[in-house]
Amino acid sequence: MNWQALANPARFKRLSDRLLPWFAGGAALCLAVGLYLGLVASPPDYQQGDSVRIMYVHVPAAWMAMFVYANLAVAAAASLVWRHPLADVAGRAMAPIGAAFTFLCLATGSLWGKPMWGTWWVWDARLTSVLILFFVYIAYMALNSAFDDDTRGARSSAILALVGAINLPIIKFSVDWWNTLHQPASVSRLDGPSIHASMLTPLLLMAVGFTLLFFALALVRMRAGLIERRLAALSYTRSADAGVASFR
Amino acid sequence: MSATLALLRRDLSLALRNVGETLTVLAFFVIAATLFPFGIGPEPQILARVATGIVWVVALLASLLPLERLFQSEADEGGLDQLLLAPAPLEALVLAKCAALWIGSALPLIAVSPIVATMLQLPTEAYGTLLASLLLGTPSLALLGGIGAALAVGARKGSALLALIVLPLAIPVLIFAVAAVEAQIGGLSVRPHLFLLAGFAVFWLTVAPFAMAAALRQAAS
Amino acid sequence: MAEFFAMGGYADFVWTAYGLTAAVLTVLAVSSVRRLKTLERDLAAAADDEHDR
Amino acid sequence: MTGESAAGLSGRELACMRGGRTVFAKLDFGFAPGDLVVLRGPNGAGKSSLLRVLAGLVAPAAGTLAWHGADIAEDPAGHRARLQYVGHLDALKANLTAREHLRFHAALRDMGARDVGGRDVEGHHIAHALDMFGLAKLADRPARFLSQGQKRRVALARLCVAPAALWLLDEPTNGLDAEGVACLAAAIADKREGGGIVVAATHLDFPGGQARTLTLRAAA
Repeated sequence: MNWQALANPARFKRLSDRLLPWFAGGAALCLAVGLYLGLVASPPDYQQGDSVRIMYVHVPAAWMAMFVYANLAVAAAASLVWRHPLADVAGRAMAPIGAAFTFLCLATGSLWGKPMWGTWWVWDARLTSVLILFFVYIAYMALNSAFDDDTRGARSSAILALVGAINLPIIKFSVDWWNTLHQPASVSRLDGPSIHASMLTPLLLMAVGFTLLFFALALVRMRAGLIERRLAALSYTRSADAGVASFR
Repeated sequence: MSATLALLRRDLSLALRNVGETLTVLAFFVIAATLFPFGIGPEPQILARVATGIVWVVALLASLLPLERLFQSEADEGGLDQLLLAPAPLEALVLAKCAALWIGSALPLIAVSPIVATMLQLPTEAYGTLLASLLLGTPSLALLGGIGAALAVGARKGSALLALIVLPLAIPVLIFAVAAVEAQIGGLSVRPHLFLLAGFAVFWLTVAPFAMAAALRQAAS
Repeated sequence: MAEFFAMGGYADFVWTAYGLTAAVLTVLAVSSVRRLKTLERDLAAAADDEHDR
Repeated sequence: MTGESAAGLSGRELACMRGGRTVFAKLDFGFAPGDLVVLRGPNGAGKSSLLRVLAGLVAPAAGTLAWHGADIAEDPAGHRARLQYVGHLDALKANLTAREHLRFHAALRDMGARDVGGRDVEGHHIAHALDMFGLAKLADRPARFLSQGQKRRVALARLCVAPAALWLLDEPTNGLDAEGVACLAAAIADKREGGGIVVAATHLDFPGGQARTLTLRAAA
């Protein structure tokens, strides 16, 4: 497998043409069944009533926020170690998707919290950690687009992504600890095996659907990114026959 | 080693000759902290409750101010190339720059923090812990700030971008620094918190030089 | 059916959450695909240009 | 010219990309000890980029760069230690004097460690460098009070405070008066006599004696 060749838009198009229908189709199927099971077939919670159905988007969105960041960190490492343009393009393509899922996790968490806590925002340990993750995504995207030279932006933000990746567990630990210091355990009761299968199935289906959707979107955006690079290069190659004229 | 020390000495003597810059940071620190009594009222009990948090948050914001120039000025003047081409490892040289930054701007800030704490009615028994938390916490901020400054070399939106990069990563330091002082006020042991702050400093001491060096190398290419 | 939409009294929160999710993801998907289409057209045009020379 | 001499600095099939654009490609050369090589070519032809590649600041997009036949990518620290680079910027701090700049540079190039037998070797080198570039009287004046040409002299005087087998100079005569150019010419002649290689990018006539010329074609 020639990785360098994948940075070629035409090659990548062939690969993504083969994969995209499966990802998009799978995402549509999983999300459709997941939505039906989550909104219709699953029982309301005995305490939270129908508001618990927000869980089926909130929790998968939270998983995606972390999953996409993990992908971002891998792309960042690849970008720094192998200096592969595909990794640069991947980072730039994935970050907005991750930020979108992170935002959705926060927004749906707030919408779930209002009826449960009686307020739109509580400094719950999980929500707070996700909020900080959202800030890291924003910093990544801001840094990525802050340079005139795209490669500079990609490399700089890749370093930030890695620094963030090693720091996020520390942030998570700190916020959890800070939270127990200031208020009793959080309202969320999603931990452990107590969750019933009729709820777990739609939850997992939505999560798989989101994951496939992420892959599909990432492929589309990476393709766009590769074409963008190619176009930028094309505007120069007309004069690329520079070199030594003479050396005496 | 001598190159690293020479860089530290040079940056410190530059800081000494540009005292104005340090004074500006200190003035920002004091003025920003003074805003809080106007914002939340001058009642001593309320102020005493939030004093630690204010001192730390404002110190965090003030520590952002000198970052923009840290590596950007080197890049603008051409000195960055000379640092990159020095035979000494770049990781050691950037550490020297961070050390100079800490001595030149964080230490003065720590020195005036008792004044700010007095104005904010911090309980007397907490001063020692406040100073200890600042002494142990600000090295992490200087190193984190160094990462941000190195990443942002040549970027279009300098200062706002730096805040965006550095502040989220600084939250653990803030949490445990404030917790240390509150533990002191609450009559609990402060040692675990201070140990943890020292741990963060060691952590960033090992991570930051590599991140900064990598960022600067690619900034020059 | 009305009972389904009422969501046991939590209709505002549940449907806003789902609506927002659908909206954000749709906007992301549509804008990504649109940008790809535009860029593919530009690339084809640029390639033609190159060919003509 | 290529390949026949392993001594010195040689490039093979060198290429440089900046921002997705090819600056130069398929560049072959061999610079021998004692050579003065003048890089020529119009603006944008890649003179500065080539110097940065030679310095190891920019990795070549393709090809190899070798010193005495050994790939410099294998030993970047060793390459850094053997070269001195003067960019088109002077790298001066407004509040430091010429002497302080040179003292710092000597320390940065790790000269401080070579004080043998308690003699101030470093101070001797610095005094010599200041003399060489006619800066003796200006030595203790902060850089902000120096003229453009005087600043350039300080930047160039750095070359003489630490040993290096390879000098890379980007438009070194910029802002220099006739006397300054003569100082530079003498420094270059000295270096060449000692077997050093000097590579300079310029668009003007260049001092320093018999030179070889590498002309880069415009990329525009």
